Formats: sequence, C-alpha cells, structure tokens
Amino acid sequence: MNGPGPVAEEPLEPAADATARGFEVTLENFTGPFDLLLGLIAKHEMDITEVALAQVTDEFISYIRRLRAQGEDWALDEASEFLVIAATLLDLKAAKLLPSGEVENEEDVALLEARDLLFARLLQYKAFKGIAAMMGSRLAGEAARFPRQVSLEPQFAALLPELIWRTSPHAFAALAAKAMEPKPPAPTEVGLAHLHAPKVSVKEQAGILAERLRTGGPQSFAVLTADAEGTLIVVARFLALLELFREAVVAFDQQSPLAELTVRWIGPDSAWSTERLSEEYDEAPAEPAAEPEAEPEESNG
Amino acid sequence: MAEDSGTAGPGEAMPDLASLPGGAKAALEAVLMVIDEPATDVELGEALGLSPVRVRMLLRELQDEYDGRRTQVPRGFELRSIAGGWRIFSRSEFAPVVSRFVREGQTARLTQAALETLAVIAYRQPVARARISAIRGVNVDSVVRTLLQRGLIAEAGTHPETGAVLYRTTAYFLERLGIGNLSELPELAPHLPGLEHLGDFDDLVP
Amino acid sequence: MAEDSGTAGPGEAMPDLASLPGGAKAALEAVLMVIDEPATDVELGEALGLSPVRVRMLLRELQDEYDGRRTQVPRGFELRSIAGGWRIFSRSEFAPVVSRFVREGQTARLTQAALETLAVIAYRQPVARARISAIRGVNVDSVVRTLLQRGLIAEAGTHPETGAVLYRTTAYFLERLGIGNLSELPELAPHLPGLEHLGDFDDLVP
Repeated sequence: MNGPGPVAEEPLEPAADATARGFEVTLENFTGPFDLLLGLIAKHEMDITEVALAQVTDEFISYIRRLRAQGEDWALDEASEFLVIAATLLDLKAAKLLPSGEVENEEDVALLEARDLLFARLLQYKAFKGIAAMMGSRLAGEAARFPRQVSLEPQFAALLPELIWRTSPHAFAALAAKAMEPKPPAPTEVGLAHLHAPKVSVKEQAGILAERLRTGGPQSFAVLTADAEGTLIVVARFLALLELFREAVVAFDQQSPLAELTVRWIGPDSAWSTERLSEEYDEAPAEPAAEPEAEPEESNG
Repeated sequence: MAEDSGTAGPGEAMPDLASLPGGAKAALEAVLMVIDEPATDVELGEALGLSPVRVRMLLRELQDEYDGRRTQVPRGFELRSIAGGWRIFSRSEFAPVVSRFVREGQTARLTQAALETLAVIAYRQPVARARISAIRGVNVDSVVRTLLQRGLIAEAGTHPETGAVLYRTTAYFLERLGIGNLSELPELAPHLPGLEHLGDFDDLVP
Repeated sequence: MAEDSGTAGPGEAMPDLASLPGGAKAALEAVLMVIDEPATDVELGEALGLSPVRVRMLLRELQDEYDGRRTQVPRGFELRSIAGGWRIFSRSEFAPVVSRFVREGQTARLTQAALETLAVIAYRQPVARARISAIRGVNVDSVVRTLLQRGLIAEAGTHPETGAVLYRTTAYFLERLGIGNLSELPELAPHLPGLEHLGDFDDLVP
C-alpha cells in the first residue's frame, strides 16, 4: 500500500491536554471515530448511503497515524476502536483495487459484511448525533424557563403530614459516605487489565508472519490467520502484511481474479528483522503532525 | 360545573368552590402557587374535589389566559405539562432578567460527547455502557459518570446475562427536556437516511 | 441575591423589555412568579433597568389585575408586600383548598435526593448550599428548601468570607434519627475510601 496523500501540516494539541481532558481533545473537535468519519464525509460532500467510504480512507488513516504518534497518552480501547475502523476502510480500499466481478469466496463476503457493518454503525451514529444536536437545543431552551418552586407559607407548612422516617443512624452514615464519595476523574488507567482487547503489536505480528513464511513456504492469508485469537490479531496481521509488502520482502500470488491470494517470502533468508519495519503503527516517530480541515458539523439537514 | 364534588376527601369539608371569587379556576390557580414539583391532574383534582377531566379543562383555560390567546398580551409566566405533571414557569423570553434572581436551573451546558451519550441512553434504555461505547465508537465511562452526577440518568439494574450495569434516563431528564414522557421523544427514524432495517444491525454491535 | 452566578445564563445582555411580549410588566411578573424570597422595588428595578418609582407603578397595576379590580374576577394568587419585599402568594380566600392539598397531596417521606443532601449537611455542618451542590454534583436548592420546611435543618449564620448562608441540622433531626446529639452520629470513615480527595470540592465552590 502506498502512503496516504499529503495533507496540510499543522501542530496537534499538546499531549498534556490530551491526558487532562481525554479523548475529545486528542481528536480536537471530534468525539470519536464515527464523528471523524462523518466529518470527512461531510467535507467531501458525499452521501454515506452511497458507497463512497473508500474515498475518505486515506485521510482517515493519515489522521489516525498522527493520533498514534501521541503514543501512550492515547487510551488503548479508543485506539483499537480506531484501528478496527481503519482496517475496515483499508479492506474497502483494497477491494476497490481488485477486479470487479462476482463475489465468490468467503473473504470477499466477509469484506462486504465488514463494509455493511461499518455503514450501519456509521448511520446509526449519525442518527444519534442528529438527535443529540436537537436535544442540546431543547435543553438550552428549557434552561431559560424557571419553575415556580417557593417555600410554603408557615401556616401551610405546619399542615404537612408527619414525616415517615425509617433510616437508622448506621444506614444514614452509609448514605452520607456514598453521597460524599469523591467523584474521580475519568478512569484512564483503571481497568486495562480486564479489557477484552489486548494490545496488539503490528510489528510483533509481522515478525510472526515473516518467520512462518520463511520457514513454511507460501501460504494463504486464511492459513496465516487461522490461529489468530480475535479480530484485532487478524487486523494486525493484515496491516503487517501490507508493511512487509512495502518492505518488498513478501509477494502476493493470485492464479486468477478473485482466486485465493497466496503470500510468498521473497526477502533475505536470514538477517532480516522487524526492526526495519516502519514504526507507524507501533511507536511514536517524531513526525510532524497534520490536520485535515474536516468540518465537525454533521452533513444532514 | 357542579358535576363532581363527589370526591370530597376524608379530612375536611370541601369548601364550595363556586361560591369563592374566581371559582374553581382560581382555586386551581391557588394550588398551583404552592406546588414545588409538577402535580398531575389527578392530584390537583383530589385537592379540589374535581374530576381529572374537569381539571384538565381548567388547566387549558388557564394556559390560554397566560399565553394571551384572547388578549394578545401574554403574562410573564406560563403553565406547562412536563414530566407527567403541571407547573408554572417563567416565560423563556425573560430568562436574562429572571436569572438575576434565581440561580436554580442554571446548569452548565453539556458537552457534545455528553449529549450524544445521553441521546443513546434515551433511545436504547435500559442500556449497558459497552453498548453505548459501541454506538459512539469511544469509551464513555467518564461521560456516563457526569450524566449520573447531573441526575440525568440512573442505574437500572444489571443485564441478565452479562451482569453489566444498565442505565436509563430519569424524570429529571424529562423535566430538563420539557417533555411529559419518553414517548414524546422525537422519532429516531427520520435521522436515519433510508435504513428501515437498522434494528437488524443492533445485533451485530457488541 | 441578585448577584450573577457565573454560569453564563442564556444571554447576559439586558433585553429591550418594551420589545418583548407583555413588556416590562410581564418581565416583572416573570420575576415575581419564581422568586422565593420577597424582592424590594429597588432590587426589582435594578434587574429590570427601571426606576423604583416605575416598578411600584407596575406592581400596583399587577395587584389590580390579580385582584380583578376591573374584571371583578380575581385570580387565585395575589401580590403582597412583606417587610418591604414583594412576592406572589396563593390568595388567602383559597387557604382551605390549599390546606387540603398540602395535608393530603404531599408525600410524607423524604426522597432519596433529600436524604442524601441531609446526610451531607449532617456530616459537614455548618455548610453552604454551594458546597453541598459541589459534593453531590447536582443543584440542591429545592431539596434544601424541603429540608428547611420539614424542620430537619436550619440556617446557621453566614460564611465569614463568602457571605453564603450556612445550614445545620436541628434537634428535630436528632430526634427523628433517634440519637441524643451530633457526636452520636456513626463514624463516616469506614464507608469512605480515599477521604483525601474530599478537600477537592472546596476548590469548586466559589
């Protein structure tokens, strides 16, 4: 795969802000990957119901690359969410490069499903974003009205029925403790251990693939991912293959259009290490960041 | 008019409303002056010894008067039915003046992220955090906490299978939004361009 | 009282009252309808950008309208001046109806929100409303009013620096809880992990 097209280069928000205020700041005006995608789509004046997502792929991926450049400040699950979407977009882009024809094998079907799922999720998000905007203006409008809620005049207050009280001193103390519990900031560190999505290193997966291809001969992508525990690993191996291809150490063979793709090692037999791989997925190179001028506004009316 | 004084409660002899200046409508108004949370037509009817139907009729007459339907001169306040009950509010045009006296109700504005999360909870309740995250594509832990603190959402038990905490919106949410109940939320469908089958996709989202 | 709360209200700029429906009189009415503490003509005039003389004139017009001086049909509420301040009350003729509503319509149990607020006051007294709000994360004005009305809390002077009204619990509260004095309140510590952050809330309070 070729690198994404160049975009205007502007500095990102300082990372310190990103940790202090969380994801939204990292993404500046965007509240998540769907928001960003919608923004990019709006920028290109495309209708998401049309199959046009692949056109925003490059921009999206370049955006993600710059976010990845912020390294550890970026919460893992948020990063992986972006990675999954980026991978789906990559799939779609790859599909565009394939000769068009009937859908035959399972991978193509899976690819179409991935696309539909992404569209569906994007549309769903778009709907909620529209509703959220409406809610925001209603809440603001309501805040301009003040309810009458005045104290009862003493002669009426005296008539209030005797209070029913069933709270013991101990229950009362527990209530106080709960009410006064400090409200901690967002759990940026908490709970990473039990996350279903472990950190997946593209470079590490590239190492595994390289080893298998050098020793095991040509293999299909299906075979290469047969032992992957979960989607993230599959995605990482897919990205790793693209990286290996860019390094010109693997080649792809395909007997006929839409036939199974076989991966073959063409690099040196030894003395090759993943150190040579680009670090764009795993670590933070000090590459200057850029910012697409995507509009955060939604595209619907 | 005298149709239903049959509800005369236990405690005390019901005064003859018709004999009072302003009649039943003014009596209703008098009660509206002392409530400090929305009151239903049933509650108001019980206090006045009137049927809920009659109370609703009177409430609507009062609404028309306050809005200046006939005189073209509205009063500075309005009568609205919100979160299942009736209550008097200052008219929104006068917010800049009123807010100098009343700090109440002056809640800080919600962020875009909080609004989106609130919207998902409102339409998918009861709903677990993971599901909200899946829809919004980001971690929503801190935003959910903010909404809980603001009293806009509350916990609603746990998911029978996963055990995940579920969330729902509160009566305060309805009140802040100025609607009577959840069915008054605008339809989600018009925001979904040509996707009648979107429900199908819900199952695909973890 | 008339000081600004910092939370930017909807439009801080003074609107042109004459251009609003109902004009200055409706604006005055909007304020009178929602204030709890009676306001003087001077305070009202300052908020509205009118002279006290003009305010008194408008107040008298409103009084006449509410009393039905012209229509012979009074409203269920009246505008009364108490110790120099003005506020709207339910009309005294309807006291029997209002009494009945208060006696039978009100719940005799504290809400969860009221209980929690009471708990905060009990353990942090004397404490200002703003501080309680900061600790609970929600506006507590109306809940504090309920607790005052119920005689569970009382005012306890003002904060030496901010001048904010402070609240404390009453003897009636001790009685209801079934303890002799405040030192018999159970220890809070066992329930509270991370007490060290409690001070954080002070910074949030203006």
